[in-house]
Amino acid sequence: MTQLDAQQVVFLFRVIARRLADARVELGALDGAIGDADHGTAMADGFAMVVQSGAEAAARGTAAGDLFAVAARAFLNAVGATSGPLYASAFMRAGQRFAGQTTIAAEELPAIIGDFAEGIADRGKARPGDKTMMDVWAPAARAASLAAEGPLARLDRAVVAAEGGRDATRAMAASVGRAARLAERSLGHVDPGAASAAIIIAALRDGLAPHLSGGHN
Amino acid sequence: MTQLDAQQVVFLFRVIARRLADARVELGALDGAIGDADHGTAMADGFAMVVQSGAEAAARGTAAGDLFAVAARAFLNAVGATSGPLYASAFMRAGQRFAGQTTIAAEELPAIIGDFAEGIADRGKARPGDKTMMDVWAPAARAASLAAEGPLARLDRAVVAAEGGRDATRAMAASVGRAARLAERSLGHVDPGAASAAIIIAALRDGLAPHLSGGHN
Amino acid sequence: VKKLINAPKDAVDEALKGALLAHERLIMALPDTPRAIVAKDGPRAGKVGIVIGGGAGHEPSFWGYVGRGLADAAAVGNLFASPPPGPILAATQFADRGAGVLYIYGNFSGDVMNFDMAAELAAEEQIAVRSIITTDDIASSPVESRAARRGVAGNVFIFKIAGAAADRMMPLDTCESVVRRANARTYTMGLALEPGSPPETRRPSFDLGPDEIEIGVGVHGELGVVRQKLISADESADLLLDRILAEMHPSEGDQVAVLVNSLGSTPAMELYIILRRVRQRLKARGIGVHSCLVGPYYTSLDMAGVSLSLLHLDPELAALLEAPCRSAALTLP
Amino acid sequence: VKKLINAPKDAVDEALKGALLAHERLIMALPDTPRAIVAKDGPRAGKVGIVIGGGAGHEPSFWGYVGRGLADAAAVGNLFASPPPGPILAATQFADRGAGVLYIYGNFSGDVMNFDMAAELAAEEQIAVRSIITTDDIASSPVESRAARRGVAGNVFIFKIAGAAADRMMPLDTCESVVRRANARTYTMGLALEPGSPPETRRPSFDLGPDEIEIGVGVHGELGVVRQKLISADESADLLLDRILAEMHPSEGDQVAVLVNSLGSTPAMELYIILRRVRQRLKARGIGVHSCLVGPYYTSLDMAGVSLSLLHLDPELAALLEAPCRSAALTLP
Ligand SMILES: Nc1ncnc2c1ncn2[C@@H]1O[C@H](COP(=O)(O)OP(=O)(O)O)[C@@H](O)[C@H]1O
Ligand SMILES: Nc1ncnc2c1ncn2[C@@H]1O[C@H](COP(=O)(O)OP(=O)(O)O)[C@@H](O)[C@H]1O
Ligand SMILES: [Mg+2]
Ligand SMILES: [Mg+2]
Ligand SMILES: [Mg+2]
Ligand SMILES: [Mg+2]
Repeated sequence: MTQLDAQQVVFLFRVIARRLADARVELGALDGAIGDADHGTAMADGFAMVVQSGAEAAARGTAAGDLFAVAARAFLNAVGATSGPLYASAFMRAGQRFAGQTTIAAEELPAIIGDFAEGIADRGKARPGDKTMMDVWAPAARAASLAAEGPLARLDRAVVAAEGGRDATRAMAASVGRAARLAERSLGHVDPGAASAAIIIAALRDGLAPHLSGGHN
Repeated sequence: MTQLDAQQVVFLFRVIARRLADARVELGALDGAIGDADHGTAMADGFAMVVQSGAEAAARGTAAGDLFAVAARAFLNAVGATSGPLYASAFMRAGQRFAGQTTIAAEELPAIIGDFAEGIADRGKARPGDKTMMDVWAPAARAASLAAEGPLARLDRAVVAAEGGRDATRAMAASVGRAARLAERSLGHVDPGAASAAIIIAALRDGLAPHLSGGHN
Repeated sequence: VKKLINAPKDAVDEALKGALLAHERLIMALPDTPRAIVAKDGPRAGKVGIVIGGGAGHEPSFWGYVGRGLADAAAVGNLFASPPPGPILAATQFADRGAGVLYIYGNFSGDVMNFDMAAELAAEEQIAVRSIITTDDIASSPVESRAARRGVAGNVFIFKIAGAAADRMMPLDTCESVVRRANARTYTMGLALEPGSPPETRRPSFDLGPDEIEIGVGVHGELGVVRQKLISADESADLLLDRILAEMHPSEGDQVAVLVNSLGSTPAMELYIILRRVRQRLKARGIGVHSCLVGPYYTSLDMAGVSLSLLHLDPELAALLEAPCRSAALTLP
Repeated sequence: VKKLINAPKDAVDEALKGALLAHERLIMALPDTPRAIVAKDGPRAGKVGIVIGGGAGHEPSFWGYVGRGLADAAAVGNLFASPPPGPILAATQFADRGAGVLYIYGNFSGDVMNFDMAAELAAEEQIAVRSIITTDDIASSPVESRAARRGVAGNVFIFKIAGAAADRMMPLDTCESVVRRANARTYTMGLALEPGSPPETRRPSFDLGPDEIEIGVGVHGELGVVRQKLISADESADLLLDRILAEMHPSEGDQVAVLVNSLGSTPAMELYIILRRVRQRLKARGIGVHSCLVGPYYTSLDMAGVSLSLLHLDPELAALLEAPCRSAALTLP
C-alpha cells in the first residue's frame, strides 16, 4: 500500500495548483459573465499559496496529515472571495481525517472529495441546483464513495460526475452567491465555481493515479 | 454719401457674426493646437451676443453710434477668454468715435479698424511679432488709414494686410497669452486670434462694399 | 486603459500605504496586521466598537470612514475581495472596549463568510459581536428578497449613523437597532457609462457599446439589470430616483439625505448636474433634503458612472447624521 | 466620450445650480448675479475680503473654496473662460467690509484683463483692491520668467493661506504679503494620461496615443511641454517631484504641504500610489510633511492625470494652513 509523505502531498497540491493556474483566464471569463471576474485569480492564487505554505511546512517537518490545516489557513488568507472560506472549510474538514499522520495511504485520499463536499456545504449552505460549486462537489462525493470499487475507479467516476455537474449548471439560474442577483440572466453560463471544482477533481485523479496503479480492489 | 442707421450697423455685425460662426470649428482647432481650443466658441458666441444685444438696442431706438458701446458690454459678458476684454475694448474705442450719432456715414466706418487696433493694443499690450491678433490688427489699421485712397480700396488693402499678418504668425513663437507657454512648440501654427481678426476684417469689407460702390475717392 | 500604477499586484498595498501616510493624523495600521486600519482618536472605554470592511478598489472606502464619530477600525481585503478573518479579528480586538463590537459590511457572500468566521473567533474571546449586513442596492434583488441585496454606496450613511450612535455611548443593543433601521431606510441604485479596469488586466471588466449604459451595476464590475442607450443626465437621475422613491414611498414633509456618488472617474460637473435634478424632483414631491454628499465616496476603481443613495430620515437618524465626525473622507465640524 | 449631461450649453449653469443646492448651508449666489457665489458664514466687518475666481470646469474650484476661513466670494465664468467684470465686481462689493479686498486668481490673460477691469471699477467705488496672480505651474514657463507661469492646483494652498490670514483679521497689506509669499513658495506640475472632453464636443481636447502621456499640461486642455511613453506611478511621481524640488531646493528639516490632485477622472487608488512615492522620496531627503491633500481638488473636466503641488512652508504659513475652515471642498475642524 503506497504511503504519501508530506513532500508527496505537497506535490499533489502542486498538480492542482498548476491546472488552476492554466485555467486562470478561462475561470475569470466565466466569472466575468455572471459574477465579478475574479474566480480565476482566487483559485490560482489560493492554490499557489497552499503550495507555498505547504512546502514551507513540509520543510519544517510538518506531518503529511497536518498539511491540510496549513492549506486551510493559507487559502483563507490568500482569497477574500467566497471561494476563500469555502475551500478553507474544505481543507479543514479533510485535515480532521488525517490529523497527526506522518504519511497518508494513497487509497485513503479519494475520501477527501467527500470531506471537501461536507466542508463546503457546512460553510456555504448551498444545495445542488443552486448553481454553485456544490453542483460538482456533491455528485463527485457520491461517486467517490461507492465502496464496491477500487480507488482509481472511484476517482474516474468522480471526474465524470464532476463534469456532468459542471455542465448541468449551464441550464440553472443561480440562487446563491453573487450570480444570484442576475437571476435568469445567469442562464446559459457555466458556473465558475463548478468549473474550478471539476478541474480540482480531475487534477486530484491525475495526481493520485501513479500511486494507485493497482487499479480495482 | 450713404448713411447707415442702427439696423444697418446691426446687419454689419451680423455679417461678421455669420462668418465667425462658420469658422467656429476651424478657429477652435487652431486654438487647440497652441491654446485651449475655445477661440471659435469665444468669437462666434461673442459676436452672436453682439448681434442679439445690438438688435434689441436698435429696436429700443438706440442710436447707431451707441451700438458699439452696447456691443462692448455684450462681448465682455459673453466671452471670458482673453478675446473678451480685448474686443470689448476695441468696440469701446470705436464707440467713442461715433457716440450719439443716429446714423454713420459708410465712408467713416473703415476707421474702426484703427479704433479696434488701438483698443486691443491698450488693453492687451501686445506688439506685432508677439504672435497675437495684433499681428493682424496693426498692419490692417495702417493699410486702412492711407488717406490717399477711397474707403473701399483702403478696405481691400486692409484685407490683404490682415491675411499677410495672419500668415506671418505661423513663423512666430508666441510671447504673449496662453500660447506663450508653448514657446517654440507654437512655431508652425497660425495664431487663432490672428485668424479670427482676418475674418472680421474681410467680413467688414464685404458688408460695407454695397454701401461704398462709388469706389475710389 | 492607462493607469498610474507600478506592478499591478502591488497596487492595493501601495495605495493603502499612501492612504496611511496621507492621513497619518487620523488612522494607522495595527502592528503586524497591515490590513487592519484603526482610528487614532475615537475608541475609548465603554464605547461600542464599530468595525467595517470589505475589498479594496472602493477608495476612500473603507479606511476613509475610520475616525472619531465614525468607525473605529476597518479590515481591508485585496481588490474586490473580502478580508480574511485575521485582520477582521484584529480590528475587533482593537475596537472592543468592553461594550461589544458592531460589524457593518456589504452583503457579499465572501464578506459574510469571513466576517462570520471572525465573529466566531471573537466569541471565543468573549467579545460580544453583532453583524449588520447592508443591503441598500435596490437593483440587485427584488423587494421581496431584500435580504439578498448587495450593500454599496449607501454604506456611507450607515457607517455615519453607526459611528455617531457609538460616539454617543449608546449600548450595543441600541446601536444595533438604530443601524439596522438606517440600513432598512437606505436605498441605492447606480448606473455605469464605462466599466472599470482592474490593475491586473487594465481591461474593462465588461463591454459596453459606445452609446450604451448599464443600469443597476454593482461596485465590483458586476453587470446590472438592463442595458440601454445613453440618456441625458436628467433622465438618468429620474430613472434612479423613480426606482428609489417607488420603494421608499416617502410622505410629503419627510426628510432625506442624498448621496450622489462617483463610481470612480465621473467628474464633479456631472455629479452636480445629477444632484440638481434630484433636488428639483424631491422639491416637487414635497420631500425635504437634510443634507447632500456629492463626490467619489464609494468607488469601483475607475468605473465611469454614478450611484444615487437616499436615506429616509427620522428625527433620531437626522440627529446622528449631522453629529460631528472626523475622518479622511468625511469631516463634519 | 459619454457624459451625464443635458444640453451641453447648460452644463456649467446646471452644475453650478447643483453645487449651490448641495452646499446651501455654506454658499449662495448673489441675487441678480448668479455667477457671484458668496459665503453664508465668514464675511464680517473689518475683515479683509477674499475674492477668487476663474472659469468653470475645475469643480470643486472655485465655489468649493468659499466659506469661513477661506474665500468670501468667487466669480465663476463659463467653461474654461474668465468671468466678466460684472460678477467679479459684485463679489467685490459683497466681500468688502471696510478692510479692502484681495483678488486671487490664476495667471491667464483672460482672467487678468477681466479682474483688472473689475478692480478699476471697484477703485471708482473707493474699494481698496489688491490682486495676487498665482503662478505655481512650473511647467508653463522657465524659472527666469516665473511671472509668466499659469496658476493651477496650487491655488488650493494659496486660497487656504489667504482665507486664514483674513480670518485672523490681518490687515490688507499683511494679507497681501503673506499670500504673495505663499504663491512664491507653491510649486505644481501635472501630467495627463488622457485629455478631457468638453461637453460641447464630447471629444478629447487633444490626441494622445494609447501608450502616451503628456507632461506639464495645463488645466484647460492646454498641451504640456513634452510627450512620452506611459511610465510607472513611481516614475511619474519622481518626474514631477524632481522638477519641483530642483526649483524649491528645500533644506533638510524643512516642512512642506503636499497636494496630489486628480485632474478629473483619475481615481483615488492611483492618487494614493503617487502620494506614497512622494512621501518616500521626501522622507529620504529629510523633508518633513506637514499635511497632505489627495483627491479631485482642482480638476480639468474629465481629464485623466494627476498634478503634484508642494507648498514650502515656514512657521507662519504652516499655522495658517492648519487653521480651521469650512467649505464645500475643504473642512478643517
Ligand atoms: N454559498 C455558496 N456555497 C457554495 N458555493 C458558492 C456559494 N456562493 C458562491 N459559491 C460559488 O462561488 C463561486 C464564485 O467564487 P468567487 O468568484 O471566487 O467568489 P466571489 O463571488 O466572492 O467573487 C460561484 O461560481 C459559486 O460556485
Ligand atoms: N495680450 C494680448 N494682446 C492681444 N491679443 C492677445 C493677447 N493675448 C492673447 N491674445 C490673442 O488671443 C488669442 C486667444 O484668444 P482666446 O482663445 O479667445 O482666449 P484664451 O487664450 O483666453 O482662451 C490668441 O490667439 C491671441 O491672438
Ligand atoms: Mg467572483
Ligand atoms: Mg469577488
Ligand atoms: Mg483660447
Ligand atoms: Mg480660454
